[in-house]
Amino acid sequence: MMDLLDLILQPWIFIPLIFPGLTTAFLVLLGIIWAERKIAAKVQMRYGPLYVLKPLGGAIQMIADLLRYLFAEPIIPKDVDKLTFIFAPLILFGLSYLPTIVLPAGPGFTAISSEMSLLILLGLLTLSPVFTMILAWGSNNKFSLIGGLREGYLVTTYEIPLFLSALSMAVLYGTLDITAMVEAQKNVWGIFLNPLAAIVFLVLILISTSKFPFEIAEAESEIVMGPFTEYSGIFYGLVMGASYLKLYVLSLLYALIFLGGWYPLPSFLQNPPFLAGIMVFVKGLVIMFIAIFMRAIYPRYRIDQAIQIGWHKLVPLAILSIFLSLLVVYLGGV
Amino acid sequence: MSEFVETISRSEDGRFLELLIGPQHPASGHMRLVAEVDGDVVVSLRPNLGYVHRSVEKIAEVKKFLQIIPLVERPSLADTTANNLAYVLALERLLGVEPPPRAQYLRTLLAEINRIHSHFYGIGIHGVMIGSSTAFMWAFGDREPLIHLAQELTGARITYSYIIPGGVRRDMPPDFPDKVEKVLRYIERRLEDYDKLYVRNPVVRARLEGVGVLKKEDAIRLGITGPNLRASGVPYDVRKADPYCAYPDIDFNVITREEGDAMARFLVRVGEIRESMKIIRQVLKKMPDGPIFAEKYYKMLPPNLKKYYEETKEVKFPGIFANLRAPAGESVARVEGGRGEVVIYIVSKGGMNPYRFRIVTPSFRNAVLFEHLVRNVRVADIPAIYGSLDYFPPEADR
Amino acid sequence: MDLEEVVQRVKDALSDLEVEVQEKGPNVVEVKVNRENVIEAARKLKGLGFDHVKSVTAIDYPNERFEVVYHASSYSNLELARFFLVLRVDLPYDDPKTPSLLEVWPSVLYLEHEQYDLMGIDFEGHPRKERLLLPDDYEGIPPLRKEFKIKTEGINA
Amino acid sequence: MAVERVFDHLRAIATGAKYLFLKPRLTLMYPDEVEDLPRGYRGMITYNHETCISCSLCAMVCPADAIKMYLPKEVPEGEKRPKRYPGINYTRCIFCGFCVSICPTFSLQHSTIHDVSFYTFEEQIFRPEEFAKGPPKPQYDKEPVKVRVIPDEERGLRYERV
Amino acid sequence: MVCGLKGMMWVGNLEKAARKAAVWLVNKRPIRDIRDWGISFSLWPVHFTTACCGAEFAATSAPKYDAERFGFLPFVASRQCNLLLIEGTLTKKMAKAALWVYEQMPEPKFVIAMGACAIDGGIFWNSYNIVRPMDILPVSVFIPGCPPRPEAVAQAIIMLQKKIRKGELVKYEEMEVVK
Repeated sequence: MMDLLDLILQPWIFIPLIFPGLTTAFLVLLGIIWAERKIAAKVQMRYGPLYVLKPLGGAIQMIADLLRYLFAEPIIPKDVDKLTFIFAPLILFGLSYLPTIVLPAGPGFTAISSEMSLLILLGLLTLSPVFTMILAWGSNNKFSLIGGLREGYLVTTYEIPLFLSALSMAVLYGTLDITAMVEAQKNVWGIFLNPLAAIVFLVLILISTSKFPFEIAEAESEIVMGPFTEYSGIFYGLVMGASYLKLYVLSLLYALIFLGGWYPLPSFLQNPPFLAGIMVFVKGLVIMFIAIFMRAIYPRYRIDQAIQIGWHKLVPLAILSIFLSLLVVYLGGV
Repeated sequence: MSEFVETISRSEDGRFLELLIGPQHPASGHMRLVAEVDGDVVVSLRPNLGYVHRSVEKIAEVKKFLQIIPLVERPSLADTTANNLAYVLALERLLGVEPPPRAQYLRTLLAEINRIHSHFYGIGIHGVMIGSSTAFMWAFGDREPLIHLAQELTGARITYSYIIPGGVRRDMPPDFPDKVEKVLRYIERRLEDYDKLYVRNPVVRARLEGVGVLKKEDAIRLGITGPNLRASGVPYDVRKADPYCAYPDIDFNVITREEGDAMARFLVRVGEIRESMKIIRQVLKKMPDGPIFAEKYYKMLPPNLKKYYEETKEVKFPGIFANLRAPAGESVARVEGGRGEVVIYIVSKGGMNPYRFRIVTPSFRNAVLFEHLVRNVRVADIPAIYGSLDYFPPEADR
Repeated sequence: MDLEEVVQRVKDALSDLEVEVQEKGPNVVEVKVNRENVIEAARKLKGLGFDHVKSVTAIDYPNERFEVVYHASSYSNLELARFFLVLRVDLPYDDPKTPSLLEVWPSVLYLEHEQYDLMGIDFEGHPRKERLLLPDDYEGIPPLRKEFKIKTEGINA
Repeated sequence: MAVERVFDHLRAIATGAKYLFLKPRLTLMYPDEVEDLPRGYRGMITYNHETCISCSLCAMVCPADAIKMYLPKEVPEGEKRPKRYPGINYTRCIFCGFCVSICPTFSLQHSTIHDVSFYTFEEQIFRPEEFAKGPPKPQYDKEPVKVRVIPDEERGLRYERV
Repeated sequence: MVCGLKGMMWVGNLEKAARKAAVWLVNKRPIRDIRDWGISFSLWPVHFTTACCGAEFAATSAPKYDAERFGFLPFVASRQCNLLLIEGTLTKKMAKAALWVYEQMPEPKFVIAMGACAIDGGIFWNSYNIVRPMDILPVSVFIPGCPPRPEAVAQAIIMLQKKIRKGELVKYEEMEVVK
C-alpha cells in the first residue's frame, strides 16, 4: 500500500496523472463550466443549474451533461472528411492537456525538468489551434470554415505578444525554467515587477482560450458554433473541453510566472508537494474565475477589432514590457 | 430603382461564399438571411421572409369583428397592445362608437406599459445578438415587473385583448398606481446599471457606433418607421402627428437622434423608455373618473350584468358582441407601437366579417433595411444591425 | 393645415389629370385615378410632400374589378403627416396589371411585392416576381382572392 | 479618451461584480413556489353545468373555434331536440376570455390554473361532461408554496407567501 | 486505403457485434438508469424559433423563471442539442426546416409542442399555410396556451424529465452508431 503511494508520489507519475494532470484537469473541467454558468447566472439575477443536486447548487450539472454527451449518438455527417473529423478533436484534446506535464507542482517537483520548460509549454500550446483549423476544414461547413479562418487570424495575432510577454518575464528572471522563475519570485511576485506584462498576458489568455470579449471563433450569433458546428456527442465534449483545458494550463502558468507560484508559502510546508500544489491551484483558479467572469460583462469584439487590438495595442505593450523587464534588471533585478 | 434590382449578384468565379443564415440559426429568428460574403465582407444580403406567414388577413375575412382582436395581437407578441388598439380604433371609426375618457386613459396606460416592455424585449435581443447574455437576461428580467403590472390590469401576461370596441374590459385595481410607481422607480434605478454595464461598455460601443448607418433621406424614402426612423433624425411619431386616445392631453417629447447608426437606434429605445415612464405618471395623475364602457353597448346589457359591471368594474359583453355587424364603408387607423407605426385598414360591405382586412406592421416596413443596411459590412455586423432594428419576423410575415 | 386646404392643394396639383379627389373622414384625402395616370399622379403627389407609402392593399371584387389602394403620408412635412392620402386605382378583373410605383416611392418595394404574392396583382416594372411570403413552390390561386376558400366550422361539434 | 475607456471598462466590471456579490435574484422557484395569480387572471376555464342555459354565445364568440356545442352522450328519452352544451378544446383555446366575458349566467369562469401540460393530444379535449368536472390540474411532486408577487422598488419583484 | 475508417478495425461483423454489445451494455439496468438521469437533467433545446411563442420561451430562460435550473439550456446548433421545442405555429415553409433540424439532431431526441398553434393551429387553425407538428414529428409533451405561460413550459420540462427517467422515451435498439 505504501509502495503504491510512494509510486504515485513520484513526480513523473503524480504530475501527469494527479496534479496538474489528468485527474485535476478533469475535475476542473467539470467545475469550471459549472462555475461559468453559475457566475453568469448570478450576475444575471438568476440561479443557473440547480435541480440536478439542489443542496449543492447543482454542482454535478456537468456530470449530467457529460453523460448526455457520452450516450448521445456521435453523428459523422456524410460530407465530412472522416479522418480529420474524428481524429482532430482527439489530438486537439490531447495537445491541450499535454502542456501540464512541464508545469511544476512544487519546488523541484517536476515530471520533466528542463531549462527550457517555458518554451516547451508555449510551443505545445501553439500547436492546438492548428488542429482547430484542421477540424474546421474537415467539417465541410461554411460556418466552420469561417470559424477556422477566424481562429487562424487570431492565432497569428496573439501568439507573438504571448511569447513576448512570457519572454519579458524570462528576461526579468534570467531563466526559461518555470521552476527557477517561481524561485526567483520568493520575495516579490512577478506581477509587481512587471505589471505591464501581467496585464498583456491576462488579455492574451482571454483571446487564446476564446473567452469574452474575444469569443470570436465560435461566435454563436454570427457563425453558430464556428469550427465545432458539426460536432455532436462525445466529440463535441472533447472539443469543448479542449478550450477549457487550455484555459486551465494558461491559468496555472500565469500563477507560476506572475503570481509567485507556491510562494508566499513558508518553505517547511512546501514538501510534500500537496500544499505547494494547492497554492498554485488556488491562484490558477483565481485567474480562471476572472476569465469566465468576463462572460457576464462583455459582448464580443468583431474579428477586425480584435486583430487591431492585438497588433496595435498588445504587441507594442508586450515589447514595452520587455524593456520594462530590462529596466528592472538594470535597476537591481530580483 | 436600380438599387433593388438583382441585389444578389452571382459571382462567376465562385469568389463569393453564399451564407444561409437561418431559419435555424441563433441570430436569425424565424427567417432566413441569404448573405453573400467576400472574405469577411458582406457583398449583399436578402431576407427570405414567409417562415411565419400565417395568413392573418385571409383568416380575418372569415372571422367576426370581435374575434379579430386576438387575431391581430398574435403576430407581434411582444407588442400586442399596439395592434389591438389600432384595430379597435379602426373598428370604432367604422361603428361610430366613442369610448369614454377613462377608457381612453386606460388604453394609453396599457399602451405605454407595453411599449416599455417591448423596448426591453428589443434591447435584450440586441444584446444577445452581439454576444452579451447579461443584457438579454437583464432586459428580459426587467420586463417581468412590467408584465406583472399589465397582468394585474388585464388578466394576461402578454396577449391582453384588453381593448374592445367602446372601451376596455376592466378597470384598474385600486392599488394599481402605487405598484406602478414602485416598478417605475425600480426601472429608473436599473437603467443606471444598464448604462454602466452595457451602454458605456467600450466593447458595446465598438460594436455599435458607426455600424449600419441609415441616412435621414434614405429613412424617409424607404418609408422606415418607429425608433429606427427617429434614430435617423425624423421626429415623426403618430402620438404627436395624429394623436389618439389620451395623447393630446399629455406632455412628452419625441426622442430623436441624428447619427442613424445601431447605437442611435438603441439609445432612442432607451430614451423612449424614459419618456414612457413620464407618460405613465401623467396618465395616472390625470386619470378621470367615470365609466369604462361606451353607453351604447352598456344599455344593451341585461340588468344582472349591469349590476355585476357596477360592482366589479369588469365589463361583460352584451350578446350583440358575438355577432357584431359593421355598416358598409371603410376605415383606417394608425397607432405608434413599440416597433413603429401599425396601420390597419378595414373594408366592410356590411355584415359580420370584414370584406378586406389589411394590417401593415412596422417590422414589415422595416424589412427593406436588411438589404439596404447590410452591405459592405462585416459578417459580424449582420447580427449587430439585425438586433438594432428590433425586427420581429412573425410581425412582418403576419 | 386643415383638411380642406390639403384637398385643395391635391386638386390643384392634379388638375391636368383625370382624377377624382374627395375628403373622407377627419384626415383622409382620397384620390381615384386611372392606371394610365397613376405614375404621373404619384409623382405630383410626392412633389406635394407625400413622401412615403404606408400600405398597399389590393381588394378583390370577384368578376368585377380589382382595386389597389395606396395609403401615403409624409415624414418630411410634419403638418402633412396628420393626413392619409389614399390613392385608388381600379383594374379590370381579367387583366390585373398596374404600373409599379417603385420609381416614385421606393417604400412600396415590399408592399407591392406582397400584393403580387398574395393577390396576384401584376405590378409592371417591379423587379421582383418571386414568392415573398408564400412557400417558394406554391402554385394555384393567390390566397387572398375571394375564390380561394378556407375551412370554417360551425358552432356545433 | 483612452483613459476614459479604461474607466468605462472598470465601471462595467465593477457593476458586474456588484451583481455577483450584492444583488438579490429575481427567480421564482417554480415548481417549489407557484405564483398565486390575482383575481381575474385568465387561466383555465371552469364550467358550471347547472346554470348553463345553452345559449351558445360562448361558441359563437370564440375566436379560435375552441368551444363547441356538444350533444349529450345519452340523449334523454322523449326529447326531440336535446339541448347542446359547451365543451372546450384546449388544443385551440387561446385564453382570450371572451367566452367568460360574454356568458350571461356566469356559468363560465376563469380559474387561476395556468401551468398545465399534457402527454397526449386527446386528453386536451373536454366534452361538457368532463368540462363540468373542473379544469385540468398540474402534476406537482409535492404541494408547492403559493406566493404572491409584489412589485418592489429595490428588487423589481418580491415573492411573499400567501 | 487501409486508413479509411471502414477498413481500419471495425470490419464487418466485428463492428456489428461491438455495436450490439454496446447497446446491450447501455441498456443494462444501472447504466440505463444513470444514462436516463443524465439525459433528463441535460435537456438542451435547439435554438429554433418557429413562431411567436419564442417570446415566452425566451421569458422561460430569463431570470424570473430561469429554466436553466432544470439543466435546460437553449443552445445554438442542432448537432449538440437533444430537444426540439416547436414554439408556436409551424408554417409549411418552416415545417421543412423543422424536419431538417430534427434529422440533424443526435439520438436520443425529444419534441415538445408549445402553444395552441403547435398543437392544433390555435387561432390559426384554418390557415392555408400551417402544418400540425404532431403530424410530422413525434411530439412527447403538449403545452396548451397562446402563448403558454413560462410556468407551463417549466411544467412540460418536468413532465418530460419524468417520462425520460421512467425510461419510456430513450431507446437505443434502433439507434445507429455511425451514420
